Amino acid sequence: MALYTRAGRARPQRSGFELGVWYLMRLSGLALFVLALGHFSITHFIFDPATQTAQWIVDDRWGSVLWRTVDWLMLTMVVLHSFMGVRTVVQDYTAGGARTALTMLLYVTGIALFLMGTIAVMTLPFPVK
Amino acid sequence: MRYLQYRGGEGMLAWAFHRISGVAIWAFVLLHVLDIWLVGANRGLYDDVLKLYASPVGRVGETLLGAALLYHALNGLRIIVMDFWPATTVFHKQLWYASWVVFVVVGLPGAYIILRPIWAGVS
Amino acid sequence: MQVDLRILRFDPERDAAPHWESYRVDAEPMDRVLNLLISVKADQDGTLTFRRSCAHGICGSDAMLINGRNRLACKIRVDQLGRKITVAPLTGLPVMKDLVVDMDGFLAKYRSVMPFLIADTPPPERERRQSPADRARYDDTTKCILCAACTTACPSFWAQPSYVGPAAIVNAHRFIFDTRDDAGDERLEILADKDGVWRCRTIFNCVDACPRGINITRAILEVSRAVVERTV
Amino acid sequence: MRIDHDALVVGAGGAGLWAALELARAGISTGVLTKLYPTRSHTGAAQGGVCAALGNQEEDHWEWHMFDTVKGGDYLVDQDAAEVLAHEAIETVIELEHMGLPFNRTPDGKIDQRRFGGHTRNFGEAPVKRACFAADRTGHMILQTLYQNCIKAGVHFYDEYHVVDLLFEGGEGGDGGRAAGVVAYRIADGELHTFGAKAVLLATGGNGRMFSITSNAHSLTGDGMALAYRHGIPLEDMEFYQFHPTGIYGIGILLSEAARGEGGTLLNSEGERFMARYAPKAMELAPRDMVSRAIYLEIRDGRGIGPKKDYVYLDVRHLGRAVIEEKLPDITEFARVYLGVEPLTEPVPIQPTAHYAMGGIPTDLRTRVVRDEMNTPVEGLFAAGEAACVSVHGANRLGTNSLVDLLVFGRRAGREMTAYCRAATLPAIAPAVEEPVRAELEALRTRPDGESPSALKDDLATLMMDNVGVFRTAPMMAAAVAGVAQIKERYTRVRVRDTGRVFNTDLLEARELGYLIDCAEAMATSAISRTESRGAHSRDDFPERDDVNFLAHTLAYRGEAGPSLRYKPVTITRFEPKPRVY
Ligand SMILES: Cc1cc2nc3c(=O)[nH]c(=O)nc-3n(C[C@H](O)[C@H](O)[C@H](O)COP(=O)(O)OP(=O)(O)OC[C@H]3O[C@@H](n4cnc5c(N)ncnc54)[C@H](O)[C@@H]3O)c2cc1C
Ligand code: HEM
Ligand code: SF4
Ligand code: F3S
Ligand code: FES
Repeated sequence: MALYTRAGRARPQRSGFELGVWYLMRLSGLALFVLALGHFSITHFIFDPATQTAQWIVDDRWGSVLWRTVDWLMLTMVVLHSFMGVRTVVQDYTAGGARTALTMLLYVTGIALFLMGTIAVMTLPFPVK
Repeated sequence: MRYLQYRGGEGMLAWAFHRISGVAIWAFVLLHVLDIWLVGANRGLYDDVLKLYASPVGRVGETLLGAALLYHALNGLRIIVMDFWPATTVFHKQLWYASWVVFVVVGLPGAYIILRPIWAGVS
Repeated sequence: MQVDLRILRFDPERDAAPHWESYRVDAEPMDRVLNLLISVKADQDGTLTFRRSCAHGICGSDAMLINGRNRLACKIRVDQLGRKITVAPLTGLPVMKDLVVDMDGFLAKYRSVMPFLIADTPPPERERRQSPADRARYDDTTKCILCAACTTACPSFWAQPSYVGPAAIVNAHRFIFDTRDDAGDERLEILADKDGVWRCRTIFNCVDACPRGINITRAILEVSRAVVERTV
Repeated sequence: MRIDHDALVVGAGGAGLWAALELARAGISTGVLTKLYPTRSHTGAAQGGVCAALGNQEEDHWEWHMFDTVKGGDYLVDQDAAEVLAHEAIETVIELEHMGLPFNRTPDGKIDQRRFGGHTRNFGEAPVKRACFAADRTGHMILQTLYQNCIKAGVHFYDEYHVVDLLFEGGEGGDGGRAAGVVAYRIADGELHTFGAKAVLLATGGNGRMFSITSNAHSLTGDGMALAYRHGIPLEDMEFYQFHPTGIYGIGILLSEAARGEGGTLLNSEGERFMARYAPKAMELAPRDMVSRAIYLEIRDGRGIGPKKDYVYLDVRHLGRAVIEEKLPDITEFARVYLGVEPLTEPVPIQPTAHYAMGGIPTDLRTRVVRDEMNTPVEGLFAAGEAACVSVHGANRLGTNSLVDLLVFGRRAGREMTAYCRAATLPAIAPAVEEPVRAELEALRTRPDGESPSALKDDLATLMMDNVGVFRTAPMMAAAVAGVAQIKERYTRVRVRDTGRVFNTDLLEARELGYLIDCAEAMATSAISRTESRGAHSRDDFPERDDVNFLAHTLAYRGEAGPSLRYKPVTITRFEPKPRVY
């Protein structure tokens, strides 16, 4: 691809990263519309928070592969969406070194959180019925 | 801050709430993944945390969280609609009002369900 | 009627920082803020400085922050504002003096999107044909008078002055969707940059501020969509 | 600071920008100096359209356009210039389209055209669709398109540089000197800069701010005309000043003739289409001088509207929402914003408004400034646009013909200057040539006591509006001549209140007032000496046109005791003067 436009202006390096983030925010937002709102409704309207003990989660909710998958999907989406969202906020209000540092910190936290969540959802043994 | 002098309209409020709610939910997600981690790591501690969530203060907090989530989700949808059908920007205010209508219609019963145990003394 | 006019004044040769000054001015309801400024300058304080030329909303000289919103002083009437009127320079551009801001950065952004027709084919003997429908496609964005009211009303621009801003995108839109132009792709590339269209958060302050009634956000989103469509 | 270019363009309206574009494309080092950002120039305010005999809608020929221009100008037009205008209008409009101008389109994709006052088919038979337009922001689109193309061509702009003097080598401009550059005041910091160049173009626009009711921008203060005048160059035909019939009542903001072109009508207090009495064939689309006079006569005969019975109505209600909103959106908005009137349902109060200077710096067909009745050029000095007088408008300009003038002669100026620059050498500029103006400006800036320039300016504007307006008589104009002389004297004592250097608009406004006074002086004196009625110059005491004595251009030269006048013959090629009826 030509490095200059026909008007003689240097063409920007096309990375597509921001486009990716933009698209991702929309797609994950749509997914979360179902997943997060669904999750919140189930945990608050169908059941009551008080009844959702660790035992119940392990035995009932995560007793099914389907629910583990749904929860993991939600985890993925929410981590992607919210960390990329906060990245936007950080990039808006910071500049220079602080921006790089905070963004890196955010990525690291995001990955750590994603791993923790994955371990929590995926590694518990299924209950023996 | 001179920026605070600007009297933005619906669009600016919609964005400010969206941003605030987004960051708030993000903060909660941090917490929530940590507590879910406890289900595998330390069940006793998890159940203690759960009591906090189910307490009256916790319930008010959860209601606020729900409100933030609902607003953010509805406004997020509004943004996505405009992104993919730019002609709808003409109605951006109406879309915002509509999202508030849904917010109230869905949110009020929801809040009632979450908060009822406080005075019903269920927990 | 009498109007209380507060103006954020700044004279770089005298003041360390901007400060508010109050003036009482006689005004008719149909007067515009520009009339008030001119009357203050004529009768009360000749050092009051602002840009103006056409006095009817067509040259874009006198965009300023009036009662908390960006307006053209020559297009907003006293009866739309009430008896208390505050006037300050546009937010986010360097203030040169009183209500005059430095527009160079703003215009540099305008120039960065290649705001001119680029056609690869040699021009025909007569006019290039364009159907009324194709012409209508970009009509709205041809109205821009480069007053900067939109860009300086945008919180995303305040946060990151590197944002190319709504005005530049409007002017890119005007060419991207012109069937006679062949450089739409290159403009889309420029605007796909991190300081391009993605910085728009659909806040609509720009639309509210635009004295030409351009649906700026729509134009921006049409450009974003075009960027998405050519990539995805 | 000293800056050199091959060519300098003063003014970035339509005329200046096109000239700069030609120069830049030819590779001539060019600087454009403008006291406003280029897109703030008043060309952007032009609404209605730009005429060119494209024949896209109905049969049309440039000869017809030429005839209409000559007749519209009451035969004071130089016909060789009108021929150039009408002929080259076609290629310039096409070229503008190629540059990207978004003209409205016909269903088959050609440039759309509409009717405009005084433009007819077959030498006056019936109105013809000749005005090419982009909604009612044609001037805006021309200005933007030319600016865009200047950016593309890499034109060097000096934005917000106020030109305060012209430089000549080997004598004044009026006595055989050669243009050598300009002195400009940088508004941002009050620095004076000396610009040297082989060729200088004056494209500074009009001077309508000498009237109290005007469609003109605050910046239209006749700077270029006054500067040339101060250097011994005459001003041509200054008595011919156009009053546009449809200014917004009380403010003067223009409602374009396009409103009438699309079918809008004028009504008096009896609801009558009074134009039937004055121009039965052309009705509302008669030339502007006639329509303005008709409005004044209606008002004088007590058929005006309103508490003071001093306006009439422009009515577009019958055109329907579609036409009003699609083809006349801007002027509809003006009525809403500035009058609080809804044109869809209410008629709009209007009154004639000072609009356009037919006269200006005399030039020949090649845009070279000329200094006498033999058309002797001032070497290196060029002029185009409203500041110039080639004369294509004669005694009255037809609607749209100003934009055509800018385009055709702006382009010619660019080409002419290119050729000139290739042959000429850079003139020598003595050091410290800017000292006289520096002293003038410093005196103005630091004078400890005196009169306020804004009050003086109001006095001038009222004086001119009342006495050198649509109708003129000897006593009125005598009052104007005396009044201007008085104001000129008071001007020597005005005091600027802002003594700073940064963005001192107070100082510049005072400076501009000086230019207006010069133009007013030339206008009043030229007017009182023309004892006939012709085009926009309409006298109660001399109601007839006098081709025996006054088929001639006025040249006003500056003098210590007031202007002295000379006359120059009109060039007549194809059309012998005839009575002007519509
Ligand atoms: C409201 C309105 C509507 C009109 N509608 C039409 C129409 O429909 N059709 C038509 O044909 N004509 C129309 N006209 C007339 C036409 O628009 C003008 O005559 C024309 O635009 C003048 O252009 P110009 O290039 O000569 O000068 P302008 O566009 O006035 O530009 C003058 C330039 O000179 C610069 N300048 C002035 N003084 C100095 C100085 N001292 N130093 C540096 N720079 C200086 C200014 O900054 C500016 O850039 C209309 C006029 C008005 C007022
Ligand atoms: C439930 C459905 C959701 C939808 C439809 C949605 C939609 C969106 C959209 C479209 C944006 C982009 C806004 C813009 O670029 O202007 C966004 C931003 C954001 N979202 Fe969500 N979102 C949802 C849930 C969430 C959740 C659960 C979180 C947090 C965990 C979250 C956190 C954020 C954050 C922090 C931002 C950035 C805010 C900003 O840039 O101003 N969102 N959301
Ligand atoms: S888009 Fe509107 S607000 Fe922005 S610069 Fe153009 S005219 Fe001004
Ligand atoms: S205000 Fe700014 S965020 Fe977008 S919608 Fe307008 S550019
Ligand atoms: S003075 Fe021209 S836009 Fe206000």
